[in-house]
Amino acid sequence: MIRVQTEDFDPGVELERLRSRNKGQAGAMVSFTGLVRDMNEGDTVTQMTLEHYPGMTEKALEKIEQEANERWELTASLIIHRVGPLTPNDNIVFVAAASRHRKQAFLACEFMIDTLKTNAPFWKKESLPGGTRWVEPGTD
Amino acid sequence: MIRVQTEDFDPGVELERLRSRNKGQAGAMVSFTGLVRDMNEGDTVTQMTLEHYPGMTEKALEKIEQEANERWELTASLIIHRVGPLTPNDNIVFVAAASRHRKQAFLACEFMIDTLKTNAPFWKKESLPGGTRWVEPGTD
Amino acid sequence: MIQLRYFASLRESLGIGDEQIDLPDGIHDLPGLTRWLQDRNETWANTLADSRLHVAINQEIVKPDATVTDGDEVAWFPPVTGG
Amino acid sequence: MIQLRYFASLRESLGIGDEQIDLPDGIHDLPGLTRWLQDRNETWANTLADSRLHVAINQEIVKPDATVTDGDEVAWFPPVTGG
Repeated sequence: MIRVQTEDFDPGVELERLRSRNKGQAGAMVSFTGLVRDMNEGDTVTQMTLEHYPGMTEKALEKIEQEANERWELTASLIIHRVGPLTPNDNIVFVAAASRHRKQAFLACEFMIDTLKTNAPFWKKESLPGGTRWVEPGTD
Repeated sequence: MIRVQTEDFDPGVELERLRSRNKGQAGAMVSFTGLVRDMNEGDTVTQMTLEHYPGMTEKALEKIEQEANERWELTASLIIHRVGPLTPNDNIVFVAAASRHRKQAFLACEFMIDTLKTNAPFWKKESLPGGTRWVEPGTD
Repeated sequence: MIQLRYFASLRESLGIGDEQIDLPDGIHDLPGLTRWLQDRNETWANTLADSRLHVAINQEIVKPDATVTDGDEVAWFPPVTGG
Repeated sequence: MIQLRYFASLRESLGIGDEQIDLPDGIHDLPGLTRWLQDRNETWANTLADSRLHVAINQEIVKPDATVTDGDEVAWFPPVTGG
């Protein structure tokens, strides 16, 4: 399942949903939570705004999740990404994979977040004390 | 932090605690949750009992967490392991690592659960419809 | 008609997020369409000259020599930074 | 006195989880102590002969030739299966 939303999400609720759907089949759940950091490239970050490409974003996330499910045997998977204005320590992204085997869950979760970072149309703009700037790829 | 307990734990509460302690420093939290599976080696599992070596268990988990913190730059880490009787889909173990960088969080989390599986003195006994058996290493 | 979209720093540089235009006569591919837009003025010429830009047609990333057809949605954007 | 502990399948085979004994005369290392315990009867002889067993002294895994000293806690157990 994938979701793109302005509202916050609760990793605990999402993991519990994955677990209750699981009914004893999976032995392993791996999750990644991405948070807004208060520093980037040595500068204090006071706010961050996430822009995206509505429509293409959902397609890109669905494709990433589908590829993960083709490559690894997952019993469940999930990608949630927030958009809009965020402040330091806010949740940005949540990726989770459940599998019978832990190695598969780790590989799938890491693949989904790595691929999301390079393939999904999101852009971060930071507010610093001296103004705003678009985040450069690979710096955050 | 490490904990060995008979009570259940809530991965959401644990992740939220990690996040609230974090205060914007870490950009990445990775968690692993281990669950009781309802099948092992082709047999239906109705219950599982976790035995451990009190005292040595805590030392072993502390050593694993310490080594992870020496090898990777973590802002927080956590290992929780349950003992006693459990049923399918119950939480067994929770391992989490927070870091500025996601690769470090993934490596540390996977290292901790992999090392726990081979080094921490826990033993699983399964109840099957036909009786009980001790789990063989590497089968579950 | 084709739908053109610009995102993030590109949207800010061009001062526009999206527009609908008739597919210009004689334009059949991405290089042609990009040159046609660059002819608008120096800002467009410079902004679209950035070799790091990505282009999606109908919400799929395409190669630089992709074909453009009437009805397409064409989007330009800088490298993505989500996650 | 030394404290001896047995876990999991080993505890069940031996029918005992822990015991305190005086360090037997002439016993200074793990091979000696293990042989002394195996001399108790056939069950002990067979159960402690399993080459996959691990031994911890004072709650740290040790090598098969480790030294045993008065006051030690010595534990035998099968390969661990937690996580």
